[in-house]
Amino acid sequence: MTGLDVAFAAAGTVAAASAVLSVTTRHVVHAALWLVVSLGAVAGCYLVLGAEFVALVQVLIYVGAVVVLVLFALMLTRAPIGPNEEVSASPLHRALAAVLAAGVTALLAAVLVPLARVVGAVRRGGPGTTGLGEQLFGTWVWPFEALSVLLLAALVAALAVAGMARGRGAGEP
Amino acid sequence: MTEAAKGSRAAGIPGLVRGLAATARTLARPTHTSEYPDAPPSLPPRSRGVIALLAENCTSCMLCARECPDWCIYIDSHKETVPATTPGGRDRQRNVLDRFAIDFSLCMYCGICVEVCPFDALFWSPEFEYAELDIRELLHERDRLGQWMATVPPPPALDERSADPAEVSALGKPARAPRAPRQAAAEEGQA
Amino acid sequence: MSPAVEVLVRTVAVLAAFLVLPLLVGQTEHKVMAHMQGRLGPMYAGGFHGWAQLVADGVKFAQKEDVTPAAADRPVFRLAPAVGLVPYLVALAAVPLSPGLVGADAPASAVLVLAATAVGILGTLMAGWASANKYSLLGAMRAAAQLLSYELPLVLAVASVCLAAGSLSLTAIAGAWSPWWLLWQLPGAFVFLVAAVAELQRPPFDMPVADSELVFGAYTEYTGLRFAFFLLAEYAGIVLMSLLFAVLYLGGWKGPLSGDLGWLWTLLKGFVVSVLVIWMRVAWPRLREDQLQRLAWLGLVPLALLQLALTGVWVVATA
Amino acid sequence: MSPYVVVAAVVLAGVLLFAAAMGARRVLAPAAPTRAKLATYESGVDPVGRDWAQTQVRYLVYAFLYVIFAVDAVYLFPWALVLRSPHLGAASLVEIAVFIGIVVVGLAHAARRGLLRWH
Repeated sequence: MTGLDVAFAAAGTVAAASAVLSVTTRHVVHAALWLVVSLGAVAGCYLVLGAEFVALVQVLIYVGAVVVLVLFALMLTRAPIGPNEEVSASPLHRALAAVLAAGVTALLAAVLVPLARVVGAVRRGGPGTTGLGEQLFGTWVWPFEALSVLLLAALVAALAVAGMARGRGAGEP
Repeated sequence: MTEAAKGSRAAGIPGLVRGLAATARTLARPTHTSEYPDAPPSLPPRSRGVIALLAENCTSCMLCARECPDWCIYIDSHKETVPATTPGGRDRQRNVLDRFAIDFSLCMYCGICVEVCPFDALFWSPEFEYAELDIRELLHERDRLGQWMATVPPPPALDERSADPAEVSALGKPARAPRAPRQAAAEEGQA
Repeated sequence: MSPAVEVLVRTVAVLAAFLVLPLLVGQTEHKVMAHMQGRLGPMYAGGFHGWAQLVADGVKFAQKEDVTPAAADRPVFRLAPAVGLVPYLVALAAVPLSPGLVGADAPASAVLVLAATAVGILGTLMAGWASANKYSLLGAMRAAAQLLSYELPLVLAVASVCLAAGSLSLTAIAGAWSPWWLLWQLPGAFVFLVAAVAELQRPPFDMPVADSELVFGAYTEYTGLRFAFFLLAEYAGIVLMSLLFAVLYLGGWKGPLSGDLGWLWTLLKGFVVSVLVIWMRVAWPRLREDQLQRLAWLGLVPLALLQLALTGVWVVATA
Repeated sequence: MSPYVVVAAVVLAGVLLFAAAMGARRVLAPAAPTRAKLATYESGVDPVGRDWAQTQVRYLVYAFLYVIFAVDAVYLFPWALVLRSPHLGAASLVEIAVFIGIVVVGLAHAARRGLLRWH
């Protein structure tokens, strides 16, 4: 066991544990905050593997933007303090979800654990940030450009779905 | 320097620059702070600090207590009979002040009590350093109120061309003509 | 030096800077603001011109009762100051004072700083929501909307500098700096400065804590040491943003006699920027909430994009 | 040694600082809660309603815009590293211009619909 192994295992454990807490808590906002911990721990995993830029982007985008958006949506619509019965699933649903989650976990573990044995100890590596840029702007240009269209579509659609792009004029408050 | 200000009003940027200039100019000048605990403040005339009581003048008429908007003046008195000074005369009664207290935790320094007092028993003193750690200590009793009298400034000088006060003009009156009968003059003087 | 000792020394140094520099800026603010308003400011604590005022304040805060409102969400409420504070500590660790003097010289330290400050938003949101106070919630909403809106121009401005230097490391960026950048990166510098002041929620961008409307925004319910931590975060933020501005736009340690005393240049430049931030607070009135958002999206973002285009075209043309 | 070890240590130091300060507070600060002290502070008036209230949904627009643009902006950082490379530089300039140009249409859309204007 190297130091990297320990660090990776610690980050992974935190990520998994906070993810479980995130889906089991009855407090809506707590769930989002546990998600922050989970995503941050995943960033830690990336960092241990040497993908510095990806880890920082994970923090900047997922923690700094996506979770904030989630919190925003929660706090603007319905987020009283305390456990929220309205959004709690019934025991049957919960049992089903647990079975399903356990199944997916088992499936993923069956695929990934043998791979881990092949790879062995955690190693740092990968192309680095410059390599990332070269790949992105050289090899993967078309997906990259398509992404901008996707983002545009997402923005327009999100504004439309949220009912904020009022085309009916400024009569509304 | 802000875009919004730029868009909405032409005065935006000059206004912001003027703000910076004004503060910078003040920074360069010496301050005009009065360093109060180290240097005594120069209070303007007729400052309202605390209310002083000249108990000898008080007749317990209760006007001040009744006019006080927040009822912070407490007066207790009793009547005493003064025996007649001349044989066959009537006994007279007079009020004797037992307690006079002002609760400065309630006082709002309106000065109505000072104004309404018909016998000049209440005065404004500029003394303001009577803060207390316990709010109950702000209830100043008669003795304390009397002590403030020492700090009451003399009344301000009259304006240059104002008429003399009645007392002064009375003193300045020419002496009575000596011809007049003594008795009549005495009666006139009493009237 | 063994690695463990080195890590310890660096951490302690960063912590010391984090605890000392904000106090310096705070005391400067006390004094500069007072004199700009014709006052003297604190004069007693510590003797000479009240130099120890903020230390005294810290002692006072530690002795104050720490109240958690009955309606509050206790764990979130109590944790929020830490979430607001630690990101600035991390960001400060990545800012170099001179090529050799930096807590953690990460290869992508510019992005690290941006990512860390982005996490700070969470502290405000947590504080506002967990206070169970409608003013606090509204303040947190305003704060988060403002921080998000101004984070973007900040990211774009930093990206432009990274582009100009061809590196993501703050050390390398300041190394590539030349006086010509003062003109070339001027729009970016303007965008960065405005966005940084807005990120700090300092006047004229203090709508989220507008006292006349929201008491003290998300921090209304906080008392004692937890409140002090939010204040410390604000001043640490001024230190961070000023030093960043000095490193990104003013060349950091570059200057006459910068051989061994380069770090002094960085600190000096950063100090000048923080005085500028204080000056803005004294001189200018508060922006309204909608003006804030319009300024960010229709003023700063397009300007930052123009700066990016300028930088990109220039770099390609001269490469 | 990776600089991120220092970053991790600094995070730990920050947590320790907070914990130590809270410990000091526990020792130094008084604790005398009363009902009035623990009540929600609404400028001295008795609190009205519950702990949470609906606020303006228009703040969500900015969060939406930021998420989209932040995803957009992070691609600028790898670009900064390849802009000077002889075979990618000019091409990447065009690529990023197209990329950002498309997303800016979204900002224009939001502005045109009056989302950035307060009603």
